[in-house]
Amino acid sequence: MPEQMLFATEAALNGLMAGVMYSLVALGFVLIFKASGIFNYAQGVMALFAALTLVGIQTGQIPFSHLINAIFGTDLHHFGWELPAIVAIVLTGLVMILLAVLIERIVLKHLINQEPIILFMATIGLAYFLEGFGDLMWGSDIKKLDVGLPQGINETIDRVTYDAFGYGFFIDNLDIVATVVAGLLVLTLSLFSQYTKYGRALRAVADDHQAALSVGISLRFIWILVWSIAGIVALVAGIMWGAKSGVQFSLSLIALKALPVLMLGGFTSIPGAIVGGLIIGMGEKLFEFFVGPMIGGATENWFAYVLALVFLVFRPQGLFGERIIERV
Amino acid sequence: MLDAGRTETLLEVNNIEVIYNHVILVLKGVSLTVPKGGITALLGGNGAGKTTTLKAISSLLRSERGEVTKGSILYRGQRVQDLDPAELVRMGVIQVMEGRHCFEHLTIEENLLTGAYTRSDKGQIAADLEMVYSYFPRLKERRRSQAGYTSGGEQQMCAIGRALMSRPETILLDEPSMGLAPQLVEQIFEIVRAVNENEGVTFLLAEQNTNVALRYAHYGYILESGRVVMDGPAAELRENPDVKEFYLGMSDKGRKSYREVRSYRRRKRWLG
Amino acid sequence: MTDMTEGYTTADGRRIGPVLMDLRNITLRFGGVEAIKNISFDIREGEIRAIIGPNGAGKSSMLNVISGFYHPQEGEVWFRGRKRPPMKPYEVARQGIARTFQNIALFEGMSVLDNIMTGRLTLMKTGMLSQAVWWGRAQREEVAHREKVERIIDFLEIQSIRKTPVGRLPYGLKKRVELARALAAEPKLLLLDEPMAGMNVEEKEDMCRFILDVNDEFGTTIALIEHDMGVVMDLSDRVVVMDYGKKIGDGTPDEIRNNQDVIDAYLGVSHD
Amino acid sequence: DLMIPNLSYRTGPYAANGVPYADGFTDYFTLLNERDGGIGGEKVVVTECETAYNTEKGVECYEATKGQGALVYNPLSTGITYQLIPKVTADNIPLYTPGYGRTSAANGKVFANVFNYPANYWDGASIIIKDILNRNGGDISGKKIALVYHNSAYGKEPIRTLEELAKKHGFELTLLPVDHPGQEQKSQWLQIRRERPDYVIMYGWGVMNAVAIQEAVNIRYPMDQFYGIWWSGSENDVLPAGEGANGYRMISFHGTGSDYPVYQDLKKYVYDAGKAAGDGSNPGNVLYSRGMYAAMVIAEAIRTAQELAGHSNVTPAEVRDGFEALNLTEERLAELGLPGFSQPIQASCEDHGGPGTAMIFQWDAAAKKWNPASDWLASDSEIIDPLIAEDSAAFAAENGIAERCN
Amino acid sequence: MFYREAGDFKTSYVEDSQTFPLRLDRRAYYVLLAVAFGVVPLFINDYWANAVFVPFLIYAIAALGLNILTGYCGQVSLGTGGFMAVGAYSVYKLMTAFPDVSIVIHILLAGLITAGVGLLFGLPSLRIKGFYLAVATLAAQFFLVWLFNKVPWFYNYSASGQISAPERTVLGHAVTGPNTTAAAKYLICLTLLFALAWLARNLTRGAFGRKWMAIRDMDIAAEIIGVNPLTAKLSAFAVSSFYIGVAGALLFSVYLGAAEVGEAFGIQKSFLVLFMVIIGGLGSIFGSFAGAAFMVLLPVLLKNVLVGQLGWATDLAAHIELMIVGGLIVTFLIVEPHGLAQLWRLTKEKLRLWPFPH
Ligand SMILES: Nc1ncnc2c1ncn2[C@@H]1O[C@H](COP(=O)(O)OP(=O)(O)OP(=O)(O)O)[C@@H](O)[C@H]1O
Ligand SMILES: Nc1ncnc2c1ncn2[C@@H]1O[C@H](COP(=O)(O)OP(=O)(O)OP(=O)(O)O)[C@@H](O)[C@H]1O
Ligand SMILES: [Mg+2]
Ligand SMILES: [Mg+2]
Repeated sequence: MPEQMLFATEAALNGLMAGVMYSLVALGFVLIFKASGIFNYAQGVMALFAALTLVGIQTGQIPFSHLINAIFGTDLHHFGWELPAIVAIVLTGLVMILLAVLIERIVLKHLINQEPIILFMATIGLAYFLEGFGDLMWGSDIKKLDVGLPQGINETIDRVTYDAFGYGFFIDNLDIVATVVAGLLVLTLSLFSQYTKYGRALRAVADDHQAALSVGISLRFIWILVWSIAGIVALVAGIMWGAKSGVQFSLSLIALKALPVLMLGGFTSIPGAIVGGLIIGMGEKLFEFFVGPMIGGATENWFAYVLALVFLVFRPQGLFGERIIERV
Repeated sequence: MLDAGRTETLLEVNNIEVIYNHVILVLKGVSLTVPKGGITALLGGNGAGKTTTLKAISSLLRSERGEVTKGSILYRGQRVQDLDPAELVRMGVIQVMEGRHCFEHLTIEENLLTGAYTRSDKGQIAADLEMVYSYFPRLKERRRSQAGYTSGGEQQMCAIGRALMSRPETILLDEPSMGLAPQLVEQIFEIVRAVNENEGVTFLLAEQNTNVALRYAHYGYILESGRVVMDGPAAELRENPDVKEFYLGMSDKGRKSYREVRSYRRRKRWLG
Repeated sequence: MTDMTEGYTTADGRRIGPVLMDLRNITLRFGGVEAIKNISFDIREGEIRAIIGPNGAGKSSMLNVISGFYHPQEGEVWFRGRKRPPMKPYEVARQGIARTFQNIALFEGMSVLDNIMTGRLTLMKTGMLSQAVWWGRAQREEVAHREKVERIIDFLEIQSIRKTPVGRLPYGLKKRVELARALAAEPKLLLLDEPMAGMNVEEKEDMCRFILDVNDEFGTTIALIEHDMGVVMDLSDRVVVMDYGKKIGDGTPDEIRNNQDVIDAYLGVSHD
Repeated sequence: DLMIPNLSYRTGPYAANGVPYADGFTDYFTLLNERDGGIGGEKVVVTECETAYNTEKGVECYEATKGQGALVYNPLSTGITYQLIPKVTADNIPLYTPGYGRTSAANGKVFANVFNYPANYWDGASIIIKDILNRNGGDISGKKIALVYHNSAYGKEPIRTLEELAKKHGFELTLLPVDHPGQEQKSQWLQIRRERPDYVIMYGWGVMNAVAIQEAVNIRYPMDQFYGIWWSGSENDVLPAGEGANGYRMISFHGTGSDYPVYQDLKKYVYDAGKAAGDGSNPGNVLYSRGMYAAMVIAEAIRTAQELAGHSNVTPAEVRDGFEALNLTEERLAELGLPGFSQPIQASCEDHGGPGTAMIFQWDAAAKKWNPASDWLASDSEIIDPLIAEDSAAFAAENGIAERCN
Repeated sequence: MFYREAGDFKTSYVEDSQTFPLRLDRRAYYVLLAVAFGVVPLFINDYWANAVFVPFLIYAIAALGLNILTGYCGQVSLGTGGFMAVGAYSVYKLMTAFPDVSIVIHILLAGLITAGVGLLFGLPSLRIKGFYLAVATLAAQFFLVWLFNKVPWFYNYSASGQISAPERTVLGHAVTGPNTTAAAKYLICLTLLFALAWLARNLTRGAFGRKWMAIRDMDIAAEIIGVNPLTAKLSAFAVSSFYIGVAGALLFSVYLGAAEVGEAFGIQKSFLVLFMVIIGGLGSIFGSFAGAAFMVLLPVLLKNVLVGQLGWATDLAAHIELMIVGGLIVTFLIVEPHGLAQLWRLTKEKLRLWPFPH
């Protein structure tokens, strides 16, 4: 049935777009994994923290006002300013860099040469901490994030497709923006890791901390660098997702949508993050579209994982991940 | 040959103690001096503490949960034991770690290039790369292979080549001969000597192959269970009867056969 | 050497039996790299067979073929007179082939004792339920195997480190533990990949003694890769030489020592 | 003292909803303490315990507070409610779950200690359908109605009812589950866009609500054909969508806004005295009102208990009796400064579920307030009563409970 | 000086491989057992049982299970929540279908069923390794939760999909349902934990344990020395899932009494148990206990101190509690990456040397 085909196409297109949104989160994971072999569980919380900070700065919220009020019995709320979005974004970017520096100083520095699972665990600790810290700093109410991104159906596409097929496709403007941003990010980051000596250093660090140290690669510098970039990627993800659903705790759970993407694309591949996102996004939407109704729906969560799992059985390192070296 | 007394001391290790995991005491007061422009050998049996000494110097101990608890390490008269390993590399000290430690996902060439991480002179780096390839033609053949898939000896070459790429002032070599074919062992030591003589690079090498090491080194220290038990100019050590017996495997009648060893059981036990 | 299918007796009176492992026209490729090119050789029961050659010649790859980790594209492996079908490594191990590794492959998280006990896994039969209950069968089996392992520990003189986690051991001792683990499997054929790398003469002497004793007392057949020509020449009954994946020599140590191809490719000047 | 635990959640994924509710709950008791010196002369002590909407923490909170003489529980979570039902029954403490929890607990014959008046999930579904019926002149046969629901015990509650109603009224029901937390609902809304159901009903909670409303705006689904159950209709849910949310319909069993006289007292005794529970941004909004509603009913039940018992320092068992004997009249509501805030309740041994009435409100995006869009509507007891009977009978059978009230 | 092994000679291999080789440790262990079984039940009340002991005991079982898989066999799994759900739903179905059979049998059967499911989801581990496997196990987590949520048969067609545990007794004492006493809950969990810990200890000290650890430390080498990775990994998955299934069954039937799959057995449960294992110490039975104790007790303790003692607002306290827990996790990892168990071992090593520093 042609109508069914149209619907499926629309679902697939939207899936691709949703996939891009997942990729934005996955990208942060990839960067850090690539540079240090750390599976950064805190990436989702970092996105939340970035978004909270952005809104806080933009609307002039006084940080920790709740705590201060509780201790001193004051009644502080806002500084009373409204900053332009761009200024707030830049300031938040700086905060994320500061955060990267602190994380390196306080946590990573002491965990050089530890097993990956220990580092993973440390990032979970970090996630806990940041979650509490973010809430304490900015409060746990829902915040509206408004940096002027367009949202809602794209009229042009709707009209054009309607004229062509008699059925207007729904594509969200926000998704289009996200796609453009993600494309740019992937491009820049790929170039960075491919063509600079830092790119090589990143991969060296991921392979062997000690050896990297021994050739004079400063782990501290590399880590601050990638965690800063990952922080900024988290900010971008936070902005996109925050615009979609408001800024509050659940934002940190988008990490779970990024994991299958990561797995499918390969933990170490920047382009993998985007390709994986596209496949996952489209796959889960199409599955939900065709099979979902038969088995009761809400299949997206597990389907993404199962899809990735099936891929992995054939390519254990993901689509573009580095081959896992097995030798004796 | 260099005379330790006459030249400037580059590296000085004063009576250091090293503890792993807060409980395992490994070095019990090791002191040594490395003269500028010399080749100093660190000899001793398994577990004597050679690797630990080198790691203490290059600040890599901390990443193994080891710690220098006493004594001091001075490089060019400056205390270096709290420095970041990367800073030490920038000061000109680089270590070739025991057990190769190549970046296995990087190709051989990329491995070599990371050696030049601290440098920015592009043209010179390319020239040095060619130099390393000329030392180790085998590496050139395998330059595009991921290091993880190369043979043990190839990895060892890669590790040494990588250190050379950083144009250091001092190289700490941990068991450079391990796993290398005999003619390569000679070759490596020839390279060491050449680099030392032509470019004035200082070497401190831990080596089990006492025979070769003492032929190329100027001065030697012998470590036994965390202590320096003997030191002296290499030529003297080579002539020392104990060294001859236990480290060089020479008996009065020249080299003894490994098959004969069976008949006499570990005499050293009684010798103490 | 006279070829006798039924074996022969060596100068020192050891009995060498018929062919145990026969490799016929083995070719192994990794993508474009041909690591082994059409090599054939055999290993006789009770003999010590050395494999030598420059770095990257394909020696370790050859051991990997024998132990079933690499599957050659061409050629046949005959073991105990039967052609071996393609097998998983653990199936090969269960046929009585044990080995040590060039890059030590001990289980770092376990104690020395546990590591050696893993060597006996192929011989332990208790099921999961009796294991879980422990008292009775499992305990009896454990004790029986422990006794065997203790004999190996005594034999290799590593009693004092029995309970030490292997991660803490120095390189040389690790090699010894690896040998112990391989011995624990009571193999017919023991493959040793550079068992003496990183040891000084004295330690090598110890290792040699162990190898000879194993060969003597248990009649274990040994295939050995080693770069120390002294060791190779003294220990082995026959030597096969590889270069760039090709076989360039095969014969008794004396024959090899004087083989011009081998001298050119590997030995360089004669080493003694 | 009267110890009333407040099992609230001010952290975790549902914090944004938990906070205003907890504030309203606490503020009302603060008001009683400050203005009246408590209830019947006894000070009320509200002990907050953070559950983060997590069932295990809920159990821990229950155990921690029950030893301190807790009089009644109101955990604001269907999950925690299910866990507490057997426990409160064994400990003989009342459990008050207005508008949530286990629907069949309305049957007092089986659930002695649980009260969920004035309305439950099934009432909610039925009343929404009734409003739709009213708007369509009583005939909705052939219409398509979609249910977008939180894919959890809570969200699944109305399905049976809606299926029964679909049979009765001949409409077509589409089920669209949304997994927790519900940030990604593209599939569901694309399906709605394709199938153009005449009405969409939402049973959501947390971020799911806001995202759904935003998606509805994105696909230009007509807002006044979009209904939310009471947990899907707070300011948090509609504000992010801005103008687009104008006209969104929400059902509630109590009024909203701060125009009720009680707010003057609240301002005087609580807010201005610096004793407000939260940051002061919530009074008058929907969830705050609901928290206050729950507190008010509990206070009235305690008052009833005090009258019945003849002493002021009542026990949990006596409060349970108070709940069962509660008679909350319109006059009483007016006296409390909440005229017309909700419908009267006359509880009894059998009836723990109340009148089952609610009202439809509509969001006015420009004024940022909810406007009533219907009268008080009653649910279709013809459908609901048998369902309740059936479900509670099953529970009674499984747990060997003999019916009371005979 | 006081804590030493001097004079504590072993004369047989059996003695040498005892769980507690030091006499002092052995005594401490017997005392602890006596207190746990003999004294605690006399004094336990509902609060201590429900807020502290019962969750601790149940999570210790789960942690033991995950430790077998992750700590001993090196396969990181994030499917724990899903497997616990299998245990819970199995026991629920069994309890309601065969009301006359003993609950203990049901719980063990639930464990077996979970073992089967675990085996199935363990299959990909033959190909997929490391974090890839960890993420892949999430497929099990999400799929199982979806399944139990979706198929009404699993929850006996109840309106909301909640399952609740009817009353069942052991030796005449209720162990599930509302009338269970604190002591009964505590004792059934303790007994199961004790038995399972003992089995785990036996499994891990013998051939199976060594197989698992060999796979963990270097799977290729393990295969070459004769370990069949298929049976080793799958047996670890099965045993581990058995434990986790039992834990899930207990969590639902004895502890919570009612459960909804997405909430009670969601992904955060998987993470929680993983924390326990890592914080406690990978590859250590003691570590499983220590980790479970840490992750169960710390929040309760902090909550009591911050809210109870200091009287802070619950939300502030909750935020600060998160920060403290997170901070402590990081601190512990920095101090001793190998967990509380290793910290304990090192302390003992130091004690042995005491008063000499090395
Ligand atoms: N990370 C560690 N933790 C605990 N002990 C260690 C650690 N590394 C080394 N040791 C111990 O320190 C001692 C010295 O080891 P080291 O590696 O320095 O010896 P070595 O002289 O280099 O020996 P080899 O020639 O075998 O390499 C050994 O007894 C070893 O057990
Ligand atoms: N898995 C693999 N993939 C690709 N190339 C490989 C692989 N294994 C070995 N090689 C290549 O095959 C060649 C032979 O390697 P092998 O390890 O057998 O050498 P070797 O004789 O043991 O040398 P060494 O004495 O240095 O250990 C090398 O050039 C190596 O790079
Ligand atoms: Mg060493
Ligand atoms: Mg080799």
